[in-house]
Amino acid sequence: MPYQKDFLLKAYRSMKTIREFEERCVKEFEGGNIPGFVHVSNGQEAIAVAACIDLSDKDIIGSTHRGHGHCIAKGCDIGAMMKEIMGRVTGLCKGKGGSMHIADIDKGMLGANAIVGGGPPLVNGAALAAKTLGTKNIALSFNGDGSANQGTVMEAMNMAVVLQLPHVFVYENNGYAEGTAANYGLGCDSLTDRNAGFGMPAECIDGLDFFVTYEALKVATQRARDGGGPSAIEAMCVRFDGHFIGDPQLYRGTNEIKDARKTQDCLKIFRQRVVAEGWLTAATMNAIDKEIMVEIEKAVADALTAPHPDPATDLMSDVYCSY
Amino acid sequence: MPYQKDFLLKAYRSMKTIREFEERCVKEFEGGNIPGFVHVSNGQEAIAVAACIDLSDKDIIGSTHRGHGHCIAKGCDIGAMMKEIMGRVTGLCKGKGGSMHIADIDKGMLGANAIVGGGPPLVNGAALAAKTLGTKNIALSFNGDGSANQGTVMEAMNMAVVLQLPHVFVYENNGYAEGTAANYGLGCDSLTDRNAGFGMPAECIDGLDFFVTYEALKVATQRARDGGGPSAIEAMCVRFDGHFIGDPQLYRGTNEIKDARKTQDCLKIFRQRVVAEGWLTAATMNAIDKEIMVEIEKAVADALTAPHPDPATDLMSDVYCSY
Amino acid sequence: MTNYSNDPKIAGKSSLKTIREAINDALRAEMRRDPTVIVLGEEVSGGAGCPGEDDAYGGVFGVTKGLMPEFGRERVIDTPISEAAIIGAAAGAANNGLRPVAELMFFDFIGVSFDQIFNQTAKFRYMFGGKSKTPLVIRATVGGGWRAGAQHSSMLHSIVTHIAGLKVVMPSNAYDAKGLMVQAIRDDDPIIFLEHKTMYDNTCEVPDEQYAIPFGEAAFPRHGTDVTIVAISNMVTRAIEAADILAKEGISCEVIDPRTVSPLDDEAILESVEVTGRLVVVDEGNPRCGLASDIAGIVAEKGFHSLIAPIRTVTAPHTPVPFAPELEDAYIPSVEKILAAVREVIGG
Amino acid sequence: MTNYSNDPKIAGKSSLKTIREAINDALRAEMRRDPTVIVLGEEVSGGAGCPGEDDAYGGVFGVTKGLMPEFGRERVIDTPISEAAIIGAAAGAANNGLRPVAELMFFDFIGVSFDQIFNQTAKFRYMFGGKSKTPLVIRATVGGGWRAGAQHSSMLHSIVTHIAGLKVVMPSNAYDAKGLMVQAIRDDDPIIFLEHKTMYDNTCEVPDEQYAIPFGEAAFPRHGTDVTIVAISNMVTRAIEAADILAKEGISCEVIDPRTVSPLDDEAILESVEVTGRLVVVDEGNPRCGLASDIAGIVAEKGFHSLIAPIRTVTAPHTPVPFAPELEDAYIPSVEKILAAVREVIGG
Ligand SMILES: Cc1ncc(C[n+]2csc(CCOP(=O)(O)OP(=O)(O)O)c2C)c(N)n1
Ligand SMILES: Cc1ncc(C[n+]2csc(CCOP(=O)(O)OP(=O)(O)O)c2C)c(N)n1
Ligand SMILES: [Mg+2]
Ligand SMILES: [Mg+2]
Repeated sequence: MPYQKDFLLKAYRSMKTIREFEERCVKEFEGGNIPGFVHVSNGQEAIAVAACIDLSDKDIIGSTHRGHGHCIAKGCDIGAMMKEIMGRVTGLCKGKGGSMHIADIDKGMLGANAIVGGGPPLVNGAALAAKTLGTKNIALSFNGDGSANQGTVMEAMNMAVVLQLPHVFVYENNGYAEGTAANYGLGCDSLTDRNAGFGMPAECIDGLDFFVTYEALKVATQRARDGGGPSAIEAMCVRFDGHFIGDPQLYRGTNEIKDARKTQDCLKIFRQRVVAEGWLTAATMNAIDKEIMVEIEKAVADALTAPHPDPATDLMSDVYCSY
Repeated sequence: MPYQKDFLLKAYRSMKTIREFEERCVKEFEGGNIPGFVHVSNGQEAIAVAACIDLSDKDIIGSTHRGHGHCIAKGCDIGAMMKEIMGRVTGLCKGKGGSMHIADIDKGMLGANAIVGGGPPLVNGAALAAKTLGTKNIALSFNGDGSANQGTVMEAMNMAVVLQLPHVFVYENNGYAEGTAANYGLGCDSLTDRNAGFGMPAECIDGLDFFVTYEALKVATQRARDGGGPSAIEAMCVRFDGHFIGDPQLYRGTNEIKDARKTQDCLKIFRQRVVAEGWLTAATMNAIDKEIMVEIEKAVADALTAPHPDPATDLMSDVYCSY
Repeated sequence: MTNYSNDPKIAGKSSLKTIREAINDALRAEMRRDPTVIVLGEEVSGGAGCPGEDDAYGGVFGVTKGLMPEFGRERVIDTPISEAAIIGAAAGAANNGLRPVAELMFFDFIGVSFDQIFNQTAKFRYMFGGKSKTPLVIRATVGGGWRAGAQHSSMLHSIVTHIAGLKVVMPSNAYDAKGLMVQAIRDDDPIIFLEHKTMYDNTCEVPDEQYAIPFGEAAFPRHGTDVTIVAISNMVTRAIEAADILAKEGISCEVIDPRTVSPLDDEAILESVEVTGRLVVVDEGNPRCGLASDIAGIVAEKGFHSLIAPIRTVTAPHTPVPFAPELEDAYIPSVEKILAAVREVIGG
Repeated sequence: MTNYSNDPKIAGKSSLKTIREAINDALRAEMRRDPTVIVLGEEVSGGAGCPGEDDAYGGVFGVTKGLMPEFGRERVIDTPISEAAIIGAAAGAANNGLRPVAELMFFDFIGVSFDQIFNQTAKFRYMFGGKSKTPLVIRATVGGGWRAGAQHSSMLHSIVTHIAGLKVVMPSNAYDAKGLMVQAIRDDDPIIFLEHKTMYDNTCEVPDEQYAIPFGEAAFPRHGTDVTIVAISNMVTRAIEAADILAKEGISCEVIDPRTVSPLDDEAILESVEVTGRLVVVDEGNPRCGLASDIAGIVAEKGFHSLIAPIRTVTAPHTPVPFAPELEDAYIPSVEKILAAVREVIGG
């Protein structure tokens, strides 16, 4: 067996937690319990988990507007996350951030980012700190097919090469940027070829396959840790839901999502593989599923009863360390 | 003879005018007659002229902080230019722009740009107008090896491909961005490979050779005019002077400039070629030289006696069409 | 939800319209009238390159819906996520014969496009010695109330008001939105047109015909003699609400809606303060170097002798916009805060 | 050229230093003291990858000269021309254990890096519920006088002052520049440190030792009782000059240099106006939503009852910065204009 059982269990648990967390977010949003704009990442779990599973809390990730999965994969507490997403004062960011700005510095999660392309320059900074301080930590940014076209992202790629920063650029190519096709927004035929043009190793992989993604990330991460500089990995995947919760998705093909949920579900693909290989049993995974449902139920119940922030004390605090 | 004599005379006159104009700017700056920051382009004349010689006034160029050569190549009046650079009210921009913001809309010169990377997005706009209005005009941006790393430039490249804009991106790679080597600032080994990654035809050529540059530009320009979309041309060249007038250039190699002026002078290369081929005689060109010296002398003399702007009328005007 | 329009002059056919519809109206009719008007931005149509329906969004708030089916993708252009390139393309096109209406979706995205706005677009005409014009409209949503958090809820109009060369337009109702958009498109200068995202569904009577509202002319949704309240964008509704409450207490408030903050109709404000002697300025923007203190400063300089009480500004606090609803509600100036400010200046 | 320092408290060895030297001093000593302090930006050393000399520039104004030879390229980092990536790298590093001093060369370049400044750096702490700190200094040159034209001469401090989460520091002399830079580096919040490009050669006595000047504490280069003049950055010199001329005419001016505009020492200003009853604010920035009207607005609100005359602001006009020397000189507030404003408020 090429993978430790613990590793496989952790991977599965993490992916499944993301899936159920996101599906529940949709429900809670529709039930009026979550305010604001919420972007869920179900369908893309394999990439988040493959990218983060080997990282320590000192390795830094930078995320996007679609950040829940990255948080969970990086080890953020789902209870504190749900509270944050519901705007409670006991949330990860005291309710000040919300879904689009959720962060957990203690876990090396440098924040979702509601500005497309906002993250990679910052992740360069985390990588620069690691390099300057000689910590051997690495940094990793999540990007989309759409954010790839933001100037800040391209600048960050070039700078990462120039300064040989330990920064892995992960591109989750889910085929869409809101309601615009990836291959419309990207003028080039291949994002990976474009990435390679920046002077870093670049690869395009099947992001629905956890194992393929994990192996590619492992090489890139190790390269970064060994001082070999940045890499770019484009992971092809599918967005199971709308751009935001509530998106009518008129731009998608007939049955596109239904079909994808059937045949392009990274969780199903994972389960099939590990069962076929005899690495894990369905029963084991079903048991994990149950645990997760309980955890999420609890996260939601706790969040729903968690205290709200108090404008008198919370509105004006945390702007500065001192002023 | 593959080129018309008139064409060759025009090319030579234009390049030589740039050379002498720039050398004179250095003198006038040192003599205290030109205020501000001035970036001269001597050494790079072949590219400016090869790029602009076939363009009409309706074809638009966007330039950089190093814009005098592009102006002259595009047909701007050197008298009005010198006045502008000296800050006179009869200058091209009434003395409000100066060297770094010199522009001449009537000649299709959309402005120097003191913001590195500021031009290409705007040139996309000129190209978009041409495309939308069906004029068959094209647009061309000048870029540097350094500005290539500005996000705005990369965004502009992608958008030009997506919208199939008639925009030729010319990169003048003179080896330096201020005091930083091109191959330091560019993380990639080849800017042209990176440009190609954006999904447009990209080529690297000898920008010291007028004819090579002209032929490459001709293809790219024609492609744009025919609806074939953008191209990128990286023209290798040499900056004969400092980044700005007064730059001590400590970062350059011993004898680097002296040697370049001897062996990498695009004007000398042009003269040698046309004489060797029997296309033009040295005498003809020497006669042009004299005419140019007279013209520049006159431009300077006129500029030095030209009226200054009057704060009472000129400071507050031209901010808005109406307010 | 306001149903007020300010000084509407309605002749001929009209109907109840939302701000969304009013702006859509203006865009559509101008595009019909003038083939050089184009619309560009992210998802202004939506569905580009996708297997499903075209015009899937018509802008994320649906403001440009229906334009692409009528005018085609050549004039209603979906772009990559490259705001600097969007503004640049619009500005460059404006200098070369088009009248582009570019959308920034959220005005918070000026961060990634600011150079093209303030160093290029705004300065062209001046730098070129008056030899160019840049008839460009940049549309964007501003403001809080959507629980969209710190990076999607800012106002930021004060920042563009600071920039010479830009005009800044902030309608407070559907009637004005239409007339100001028509003017914006026909205007030869670059316009920042800011739509408060909580107001899209607000309705009022809007004429069917096209009409242009000149810039720099304030509207007076309420006339009064005790206190002048200057409010902008969504704050106009709240100022009116406050004024109506105070009217019942016998306090007569003049509510002034500048409609454009650059140019600003400072004469209207100064004349009103001449009568009332008291000024309250209400703005959802942040306080430091913001529009509220700008107006306060102007009056303290040019209208000082009219003043009989301290000027009061009612603004958001000096903080980013918080996510949690309670915090965001406390962040945005409320009717209560306006009432308190007016009572203070009446008292003191 | 000013030779003044404001309230310097000099003990121990000192020498006459330029602002350039004073800032270099501060950087060098802090880098020696704290290995987490790094410097990054374009040409902060210069010569990267080149055949000739290293440290060829030390910043285009020479402010960081000599740091690279002492601390190496690992801590004095030349970057590509990618301002968004520079600020991002600095902010991300600041969140992860470094104390970066990033240089923007010309503050006009906030246009291409503004998102990283205002949406990221400034908001981290708030969005993250207070769980992060971003000890980052962004240095940049501001202002006119170099005939550098519209895109290299702006002030723009009012724009960052508007942004909650940033602190904005604007020294007017070498003594303050050193102490404020030391404080900026040691401070745990993101700092915008703005150096007026005409002032680098201005000298005054500067102590050899390191000292930190707290933020939010104004200096009083002149004490007086008739008029309060608030001036910032290079305008302090001109305000002092005006005050000294007026003193001879028997008009006693208090000149206040806030030194940091965010936080602003409004108490100092209000207390002074309590005595003088008159306020003139001088700022090279543009007038609309600028620092001058900001301060005017604050005083019109909190110090109204002290005022006995209209507030006067002396600023640049609402135009871009022109290139021609005559125009630029007319653009920048002059001593004459300050004199006229003071005389006006004395008269009126
Ligand atoms: C600077 C900026 N521009 C536009 C947006 C609006 N927006 C949010 S997400 C998004 C699409 C991003 O697409 P992609 O990078 O592919 O990520 P995905 O949504 O597919 O995860 C857009 C346009 C934004 N938030 N920030
Ligand atoms: C946004 C911005 N960043 C930095 C600068 C300062 N600057 C002016 S020119 C220049 C170098 C440009 O190099 P390159 O593009 O190679 O053009 P070259 O000077 O070689 O013609 C720099 C860094 C600027 N003007 N604008
Ligand atoms: Mg996507
Ligand atoms: Mg160069």
